Amino acid sequence: MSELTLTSAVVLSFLSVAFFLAFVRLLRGPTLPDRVVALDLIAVVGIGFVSAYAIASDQSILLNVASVMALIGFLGTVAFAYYLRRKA
Amino acid sequence: MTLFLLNVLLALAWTALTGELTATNMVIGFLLGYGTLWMARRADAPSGYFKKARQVIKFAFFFLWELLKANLRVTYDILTPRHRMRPAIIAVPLDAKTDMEISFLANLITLTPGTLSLEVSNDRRVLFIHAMYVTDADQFRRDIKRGLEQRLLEVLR
Amino acid sequence: MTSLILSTATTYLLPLLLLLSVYLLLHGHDVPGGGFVGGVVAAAAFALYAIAHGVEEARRVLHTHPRTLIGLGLLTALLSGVIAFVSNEPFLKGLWTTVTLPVEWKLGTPTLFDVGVYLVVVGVTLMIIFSVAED
Amino acid sequence: MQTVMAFVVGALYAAGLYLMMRRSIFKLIIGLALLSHGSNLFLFLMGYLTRGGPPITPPEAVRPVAPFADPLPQALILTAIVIGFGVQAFAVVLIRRAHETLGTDDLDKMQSTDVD
Amino acid sequence: MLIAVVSGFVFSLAVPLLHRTVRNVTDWLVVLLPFSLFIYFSFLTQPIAAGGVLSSSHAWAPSVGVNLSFVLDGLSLLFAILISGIGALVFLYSSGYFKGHSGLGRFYAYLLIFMASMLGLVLSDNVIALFIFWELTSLSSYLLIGFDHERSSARSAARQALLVTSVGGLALLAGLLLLGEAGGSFELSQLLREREAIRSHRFYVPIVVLIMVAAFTKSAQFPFHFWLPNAMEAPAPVSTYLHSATMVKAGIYLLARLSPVLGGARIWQGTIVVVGAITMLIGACLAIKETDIKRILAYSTVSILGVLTFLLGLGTRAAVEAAVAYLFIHALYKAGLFLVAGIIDHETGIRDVTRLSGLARIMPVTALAAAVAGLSMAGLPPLFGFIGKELLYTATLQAPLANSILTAAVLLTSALLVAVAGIVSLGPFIGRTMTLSEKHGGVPLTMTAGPVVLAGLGLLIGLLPNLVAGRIVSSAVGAVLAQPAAIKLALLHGLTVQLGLSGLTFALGVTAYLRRDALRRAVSRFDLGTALGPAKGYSLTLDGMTALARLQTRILQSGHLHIYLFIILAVTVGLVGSWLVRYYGLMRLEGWADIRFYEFLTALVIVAATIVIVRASSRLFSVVALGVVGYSMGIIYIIFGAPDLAMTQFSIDTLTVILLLLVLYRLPRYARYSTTLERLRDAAIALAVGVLVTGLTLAATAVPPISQISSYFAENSYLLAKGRNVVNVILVDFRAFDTLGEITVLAVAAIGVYSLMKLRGNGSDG
Amino acid sequence: MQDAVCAALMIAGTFFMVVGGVGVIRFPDLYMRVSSSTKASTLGAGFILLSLAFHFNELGTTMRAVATITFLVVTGPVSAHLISRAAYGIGVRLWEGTIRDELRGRYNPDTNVVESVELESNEDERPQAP
Amino acid sequence: MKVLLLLPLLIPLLTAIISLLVWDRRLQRIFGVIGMAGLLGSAVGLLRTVCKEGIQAVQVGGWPAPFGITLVADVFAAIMVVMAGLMGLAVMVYSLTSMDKRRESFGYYPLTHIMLMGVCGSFLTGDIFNLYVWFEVMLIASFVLTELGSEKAQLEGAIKYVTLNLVSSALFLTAVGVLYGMVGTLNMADLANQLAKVKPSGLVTTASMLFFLAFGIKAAVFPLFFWLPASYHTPPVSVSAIFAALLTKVGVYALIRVFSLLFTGQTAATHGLILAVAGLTMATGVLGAVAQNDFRRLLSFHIVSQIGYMIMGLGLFTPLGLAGSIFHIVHNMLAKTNLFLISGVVHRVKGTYQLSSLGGLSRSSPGLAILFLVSAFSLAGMPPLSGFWSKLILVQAGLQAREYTIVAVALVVSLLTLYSMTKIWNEVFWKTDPAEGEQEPAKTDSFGEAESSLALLAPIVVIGCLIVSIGLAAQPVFALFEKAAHQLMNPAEYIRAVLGELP
Ligand code: NA
Ligand code: NA
Repeated sequence: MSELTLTSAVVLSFLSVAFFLAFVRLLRGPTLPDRVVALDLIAVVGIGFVSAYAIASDQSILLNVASVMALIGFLGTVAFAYYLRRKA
Repeated sequence: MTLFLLNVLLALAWTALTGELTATNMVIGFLLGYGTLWMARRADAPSGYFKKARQVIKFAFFFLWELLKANLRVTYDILTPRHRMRPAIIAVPLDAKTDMEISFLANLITLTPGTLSLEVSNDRRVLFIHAMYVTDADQFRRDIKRGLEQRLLEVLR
Repeated sequence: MTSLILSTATTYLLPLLLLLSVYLLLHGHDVPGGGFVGGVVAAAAFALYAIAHGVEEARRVLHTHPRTLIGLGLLTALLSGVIAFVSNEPFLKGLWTTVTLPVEWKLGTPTLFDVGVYLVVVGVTLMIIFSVAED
Repeated sequence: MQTVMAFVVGALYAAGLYLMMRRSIFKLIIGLALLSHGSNLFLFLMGYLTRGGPPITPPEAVRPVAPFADPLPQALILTAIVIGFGVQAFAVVLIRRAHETLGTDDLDKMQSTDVD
Repeated sequence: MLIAVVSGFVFSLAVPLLHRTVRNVTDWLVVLLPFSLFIYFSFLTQPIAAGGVLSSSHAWAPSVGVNLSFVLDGLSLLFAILISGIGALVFLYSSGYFKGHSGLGRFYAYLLIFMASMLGLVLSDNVIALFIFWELTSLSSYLLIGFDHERSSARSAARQALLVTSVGGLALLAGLLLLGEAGGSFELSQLLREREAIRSHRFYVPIVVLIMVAAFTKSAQFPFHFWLPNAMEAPAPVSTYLHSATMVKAGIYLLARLSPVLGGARIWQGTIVVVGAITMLIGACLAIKETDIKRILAYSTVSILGVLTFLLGLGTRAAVEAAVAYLFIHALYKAGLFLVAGIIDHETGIRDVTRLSGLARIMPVTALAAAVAGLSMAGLPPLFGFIGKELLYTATLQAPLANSILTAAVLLTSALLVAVAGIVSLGPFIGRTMTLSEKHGGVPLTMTAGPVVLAGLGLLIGLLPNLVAGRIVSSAVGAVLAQPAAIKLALLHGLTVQLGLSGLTFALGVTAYLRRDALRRAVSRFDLGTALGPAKGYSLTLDGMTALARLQTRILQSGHLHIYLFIILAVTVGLVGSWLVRYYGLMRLEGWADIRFYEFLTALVIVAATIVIVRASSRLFSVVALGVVGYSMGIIYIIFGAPDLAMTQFSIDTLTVILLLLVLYRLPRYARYSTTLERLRDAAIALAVGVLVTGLTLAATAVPPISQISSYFAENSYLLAKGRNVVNVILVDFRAFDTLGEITVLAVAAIGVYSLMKLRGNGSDG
Repeated sequence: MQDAVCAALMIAGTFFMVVGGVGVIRFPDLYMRVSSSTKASTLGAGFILLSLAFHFNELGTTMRAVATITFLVVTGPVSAHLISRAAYGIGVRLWEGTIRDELRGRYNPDTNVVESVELESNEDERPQAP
Repeated sequence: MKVLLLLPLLIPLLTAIISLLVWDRRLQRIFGVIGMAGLLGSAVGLLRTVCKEGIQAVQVGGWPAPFGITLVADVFAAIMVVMAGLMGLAVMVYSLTSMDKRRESFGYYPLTHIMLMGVCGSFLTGDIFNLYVWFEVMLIASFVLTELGSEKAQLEGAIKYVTLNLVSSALFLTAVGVLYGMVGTLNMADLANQLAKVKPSGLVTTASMLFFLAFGIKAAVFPLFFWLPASYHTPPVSVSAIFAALLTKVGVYALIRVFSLLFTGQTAATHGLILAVAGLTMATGVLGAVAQNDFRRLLSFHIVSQIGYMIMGLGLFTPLGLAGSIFHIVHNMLAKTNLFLISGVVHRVKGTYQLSSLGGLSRSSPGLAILFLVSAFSLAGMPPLSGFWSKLILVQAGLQAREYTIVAVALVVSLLTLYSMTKIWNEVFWKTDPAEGEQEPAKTDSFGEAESSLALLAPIVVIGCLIVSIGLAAQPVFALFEKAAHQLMNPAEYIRAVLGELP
């Protein structure tokens, strides 16, 4: 169990780095779709983070959160695309 | 289809019998059920189920292989300092006809690293793909049609 | 937004999402979820449908006016609280009964209350999104 | 971490309020959203941060395994978030409608109800 | 006595309706009420004079010490007789004056309210009840002065009278409440017993000042005298009743009533004497200056009110005697003259004395009554006025201080008033006969009755002064002095100094009358400042207040939302911050060590995204960044054991983003509206609030609490509430009531959005 | 054994996510960044969810994990498609090294109509009118 | 009869639900009135029970206090609920004629009911977070009512109203959080017990400042009142009227509740502050009114000014002072609502709220004129109307507490109130109508023609009669308020009713 805990601690840190990288892209843009892609990635990394955290803390129920995030992140991206398309 | 359902029922029966409600046990049950059904199949009443199952598995392995190949290429490109890509947007004519077929194909293309389904023409006859490693446009078109599209349509039709 | 790929995907996603929403609603008492999140997921499903196929179509699939859902939801929540009056208990007192269907199913007024929340959330979210999107 | 988050809360309040003091109606809305994030996080901190255990009773147990997070602030925040969402949704549409009807997004041009 | 007071109020409710249905009967009914009251009070003179005191008490609001307790003693009886008696005549007069006027019913109602209030005022033993009636007289006088409300001068005069007397009213309230505090009761009869305690109480000076302000405003004393002449916008019956006979004397009544309790001290005496004397002189001078007959009468009233005031201030037995007698006398002749003025105005439409002449031939009865009243005013024997003047001089000559100055002042005033008497009661009736524009049908009997009766009474009492001396004047004087007094009045006392002074007065007065035009010019040139001073002060006060109000409103209610916010935040920082700073020591910044990398990075992203939002130049960028804040908060919630919260946060956040996107493309691009300075200012206050909240967080959780509530929830959520997810159990069971409210909010928000989007076009407002 | 598989899957997932993150930073245009991010969403999240399923090894959890993976696999490419399509619609530039663009001129942003291309490899007959 | 505590919440909710489900304008009108009558009936029943049997408490959900949410009704709360029901019914009947069809079709009636639900919930709850929830219910309904109709001025006013009230909500939530962070409970009775134990008490006072700000904004005290004059005059008059009757009073109620139950540790500081704010509120509010030339704006500023009197008694913090505050609240609800309703009738007859364009109404509508006079003079504290008594009591309480400055301010402000009331009277009723020549001569029918609708006038007449009756029968009314004040000053009874006999 302790190895897995250690692994998950490392994994969580790396995931947060991925999270941060995506955020950097979000800052840099330059176009709105770039930022939206970054936001989408942030949501997905978030799903990964939650799943990894579920393993780390041995809470299977966090999977529910991941499921909802998957759906919700998708909806957000679709909405942005809808907006851009409508604006075009 | 009925055979598939039967297979699922057999898997459920297995898990109930063993009393171990885990995913692993469920998969074992499914495989055992498949074997049972395969052995119990009757030569005089051929079913598409086993053929389809083989096709699906074949296609899955094909796709996973493609996925891995492409992935390695893109990952390598990302992690090494110099970019090697030759991106292009290529129009690929479609043989896929139904919504289901077109979407399935487009999504699989997008799932493959390095390619991205950008647009479908309004008459649904052309798929525009953004690809990162294009040496020759016509070659790319052929790869898509012969590789992914053909195999996919085999499974779906 | 006319995207063949989106509308096809949505057609298949809608039932999946509704299933998820019901799961969240019914299991919310024991695991993360509940009427609110369940309702949002259900509403998101219809919102997705509205984006892919248009608001008109989504209204048709929903069958009722969102406002009716809100009313029904509030009514359900209110009823779940008022039931307690029958047995001379205070408002919103949780009353439980166990129904033995194929599996044992505990049923209580708090569940009913959560159903009310679910309906209200679906109705509200859709009423807002539909009326803004139709503009 | 409690201390770090206290500063995050402060930042959210400050940013939210600063944006609300801008003259563009859209910034007002964004500011409101940040402010509501801030007060939710504030409430969360009031239960004191506990890592790991959500307040959920595992199967075969009759109470959550300690240490678990304080459930009450969570419930309060949930209520507050949802209320905040309702109010914000209304405010967003209100502002959109106001802009459409009044023809400006400059809050300083909206004085007719105060000044004769 | 309750019936005597209340009947007027009750009747006033019925009168407008009655007047609409049975007009002629109503005219008589309204006269009947004051007349029967007059009879009632007249019959009481005997027992009261015999030293009896009538009282009755009815609880009203005993918890706050307010009772309808009435006491009838000599002083109140004198007033009650004047109020009911002159009231009856005025009602009678009004029926003629307003014949055919559609508002007569309303007029009767107002007048009845006034009469009842006035009776209540003079009969009340409870000072709060007295105050209530006092205010009601102000109120009814407002309505009466403004009766002719289509004229803007009538409206503003009514308002002026109301405001000036209300200043006094408020002072009275404060004074009486303090008096109650000091004396331990609101009943006058009780207070009288506590007078020593009151005089030595630390509230004594404030009480005296406040009571005097009340009395001076009501009785038009300098510098509040200006409202009275302006109130001549009122119809003649009103001027007669309110502005000469009764209401303006309420202040005098108050001073008389309270002098046993408060009197004696230097501040009381000195101030009242000085103010009264100044008022007396100024009133007389201003009366000479005027040409409008009603304004002349008004100023002469001011002058007499000054006389009464300073007499009460002197407080000697002779002075009180003179005051009581003069009050009675003045009520008779001035009411008569006002009624006459009303007749003149009514018949000719002219009130300018320089244009009036020869009316004696047109209205002989009126002229006769005017002449008799005028003689009383001038203080000639054998009229009651003469007796008054004698008493007046007696009082000044016996004054404990400055008697020569006072006597001189009274002499001057009286002489001027003689001239005034000539101007108003002689001038219009003699000389060349005027030609009246329309056919004149003779003055109706209802209108002449009043002046004739009043003038006749003046003559009668002058001849037989002891008709009233023993019964009314003595007991009134006794009440003021708080000791029994037996007074004999006589027309002639032989050759005394007073008689000489009276003669001198008359001689000077006649001279002044003959040279009235020159005098008028002289006074006009001379006393501009005094005339305009207080009146100008009033208008300056009003203008100043309006200007201040405008300025304040412009500053506070500026219409700038960001300024509103700024002020609110500044107050927040000030109030909360000042307290928090005192407890700064409580905040601990430990816990820095217990930070994990991914937690810190997530927190960093929240802050960074927040900064991005603040600095974003595009709206969409800020929406995207807002999404990041939401997601990161969700991660924080996950890490610290709040999966439900995370889920909800993600869902809500996405819904918000969707909503923003849906409305966004209708909104314009970001514009920078504010200046750098404004931005810095706002940033400073926003940061201050941020620091404050951080400090609060640290302070409030300095000791991590063990919440009993939460432990209970965790302990019982599965066992009692049958749910494993404690948060959800709280939401749908332990605190389901909150959730019920929450979904109601959502429902309303949806209706709101729906109406905003779908309800178009302009609706009628109503 | 189970833990080892679990850890391996988790590490693999994390690896893809980090790579996706780096790709999003490094790739020069939007379309390539989309490619990179989609990979993270499908492979990265997929692996970690698989790891989760293995770790807990309960039927319910596994089924939900599989459902979530399915959901991600379906929605990932759809959102990639939608966003890049929208980006093309509003004229987000391709990298200057892009060798050809066969969509250019065939998309009309005002009508949202995408014209077809006549290519010889259309094997079948024309589709029936809808 | 514990259900009586719930009915004031459940009846409006049920009415709103039925309206939502039916959504027919005509039926909504009927349900609207029936629902309000039911609310008033249950409120009166509650008040009677509370007076007879003492403070009533009910544990919602059956969870014992302090764990669940408790509803509590002391005399003060019950009085407020009765007033809410009364004002609700009056305005609802008035709306039958005055509200336009468009607004009626977009949920005016259910919105009003939900607002009343929020108001009653705020009065009755014994839980600080639950109070937040009911505040929000009330607020969101009022937001929608403010904008309903989407006219220019409404939208403009609504933005300010919404923004500033949301800031207040955020402060409120922060304040609740601080309390929870300090003592870990939300039940107000329990909080009263726990906060008394917190050392040092200065931290509690810090929290109390947050509450003061949050409720101060809602109550519209100086210098936090900006939202009110910016928005109250923009919606239809029946909405203004119900707002004037209820919303700020809920803020005042909350101030009184927390500063008599929870924050009594450092009264010199806290209540001194309240007293100072009271004075400034009276003064700035009335000066604001003096500057106005629009009927409803003038009335709106007066709301602010009168709030000063309401919290003056709290600042004095004596039984008499609190009784005065309660008296003033009740009186002001009646008088101010009636004035708004009258302004609506005037607007209906003349089509404007501008004082300069109005006139002639004392001749054309003498009945209305009398009703105005009664309400206006009552507002100015003229005897023997209701406003006189509250002024008298407050001034008396102020003198007893030796707070002479506030007494002076209160008196001067009442003079200025009288000034601005006579301004309206002079302009609207006495002055001749500037447009008289252009129209047909005004009718001398006692209520004019357009106003002859019974539904429009009945509420005004009834409220007018109440103002007079309270003035004449001040003793029983005051005795009730005294009882309420006594309960507020002695929270032990409240705490016992909620928590039971436990120590
Ligand atoms: Na791809
Ligand atoms: Na319950």
